Amino acid sequence: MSGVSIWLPTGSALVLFGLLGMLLASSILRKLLAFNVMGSGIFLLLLALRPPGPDGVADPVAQALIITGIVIAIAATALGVRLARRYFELSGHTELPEDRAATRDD
Amino acid sequence: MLEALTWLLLALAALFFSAGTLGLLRLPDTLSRIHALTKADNLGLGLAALALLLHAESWAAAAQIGLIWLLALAASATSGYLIARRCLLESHGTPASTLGAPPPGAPPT
Amino acid sequence: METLPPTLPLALTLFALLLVLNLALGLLRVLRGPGLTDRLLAAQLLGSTGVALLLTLAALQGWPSLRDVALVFALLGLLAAVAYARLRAEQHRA
Amino acid sequence: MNATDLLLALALLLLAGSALLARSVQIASVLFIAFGLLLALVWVRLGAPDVALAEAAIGAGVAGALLMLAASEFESRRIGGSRAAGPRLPWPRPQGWRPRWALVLLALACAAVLLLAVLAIEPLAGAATEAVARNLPQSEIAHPVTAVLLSFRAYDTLLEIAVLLVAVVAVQAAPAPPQRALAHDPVLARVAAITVPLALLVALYLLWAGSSRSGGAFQAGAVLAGAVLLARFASLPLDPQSRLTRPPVLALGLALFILIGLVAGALAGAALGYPSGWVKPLVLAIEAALMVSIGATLVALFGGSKTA
Repeated sequence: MSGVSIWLPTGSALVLFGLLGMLLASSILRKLLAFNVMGSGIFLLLLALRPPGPDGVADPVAQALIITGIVIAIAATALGVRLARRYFELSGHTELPEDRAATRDD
Repeated sequence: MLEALTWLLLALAALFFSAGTLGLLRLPDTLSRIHALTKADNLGLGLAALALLLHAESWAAAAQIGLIWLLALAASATSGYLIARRCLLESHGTPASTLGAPPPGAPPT
Repeated sequence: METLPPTLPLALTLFALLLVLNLALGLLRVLRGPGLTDRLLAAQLLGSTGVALLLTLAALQGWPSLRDVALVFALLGLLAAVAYARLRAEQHRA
Repeated sequence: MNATDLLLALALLLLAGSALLARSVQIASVLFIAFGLLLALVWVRLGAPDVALAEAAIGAGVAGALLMLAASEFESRRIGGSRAAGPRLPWPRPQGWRPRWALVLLALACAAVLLLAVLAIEPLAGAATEAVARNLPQSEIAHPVTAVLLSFRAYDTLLEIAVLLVAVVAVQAAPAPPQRALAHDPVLARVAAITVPLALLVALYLLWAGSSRSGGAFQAGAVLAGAVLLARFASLPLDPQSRLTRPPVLALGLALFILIGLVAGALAGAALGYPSGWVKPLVLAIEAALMVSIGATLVALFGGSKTA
């Protein structure tokens, strides 16, 4: 039990990093990356709450949920990246107007 | 006998992996780091794969280990080549339009 | 597992621990850079050490699926390097 | 093994943090790839090889390459092509650093609440595992995760495929930025000519393995996409992506899933059920269609088919 519980703070910290990244980073791509980090944190929490049984194999339901989540996350990321590319194409900017006032990032 | 051989192979593999990592950390420039990494790591992986091959539970498993090693070898060699190439192009400022063209004087393929 | 010689699990465990240590040290280079190239190189180290680690664990724990993960590691490691090299080429030309 | 866990966890956090703080987005995406690889090892450590397969193929492979591509494109087509020579900071520069402490505090509070909440939950070791194991013989699928994905919770998977289809329709609605053809690299082309067929074989193998152990349509689809992307980067003369990303291929998985779900479900007496004795071929058929569709979807999401 204690071996698994390391992953609860780790997952929470990943969620924190992701949140900070999504709130503070100005570049859209960085926000997408932070979104993925946050998702990974959530997945980690999900699996850490279902520690492996005696045979060492993790909960199949949690595994299936996470696999579904990974695939959805890549779809959302790809959509975001495409929109960011289109936005860059049209405006020449890599960050949204409300973030642009703050600074130039890349 | 088999056991001693396994220990020996694993020890050698560990040595090569550590050498590769050490090289990656300590060598002064990128190209020599590529050199350290691609050579030492592939050898380490090969030795480890050989050690595990001795104890594979079936022929299929043995074949898979062999395939993984070959694939890792190809991947490492190719990426080493690609990365080194980019690195050279960038440091010498060679126009990138020559990228992919055979070097001057190379025999036509 | 029962066919393994008695001291083999110990050897494999030691080897796995050493690989994890290597991995952690290699991460220093990923973090320190300095350039993009060095980081990618270190990520490649992560890939090949990961392959070795997965193969070792597959034998140690008797999970054949871990070898499949190693296979995917080996394949996808190439993709990252190729993407890097090709796209940087693009960038240079522009 | 606890020290190993600690080391892995610290390394993971360090990588995530430095990916978010990296000097440029390109570096950030390389760090993200390393993060994905390490996370895959963590999944293995937590006893989830299926997730590790998906993470290695999708998280580290496809997502990393996707971010790297976009970052490279932004970098290369930046107006003027050159940037200020001074050191660039990852976060907003000091003068632009608006007082965002409220946001930081908010995020910290959220994370703290989350941590307290998950610490309060009693970890349920093996509750669902037992339920799945009990019903596994009835589902006639040997691998628990595949049974959950395609039998016990098939609705989830069906809707997931629908979401993927929606995403790809949305992506294709935005016109793809023009891409220049890549230069031919003889070494790369030769290696890719061997690796790409091998990767296709691995995809089929993972699909087949999914019926008895880790693997299945998602992982196979991701490897398939990786193979096609590799072919594209190596500019192999074959051009599979333009045919692969046509609408019928993209919709194949969803269509077949619904069709089999309805027809076989009518025979079995429940939607998305399978008549006994037919489970294995039907599931394999669905998974094969899903693999092709997922692979095509990932390729389409990656860059669209309209490469110049």
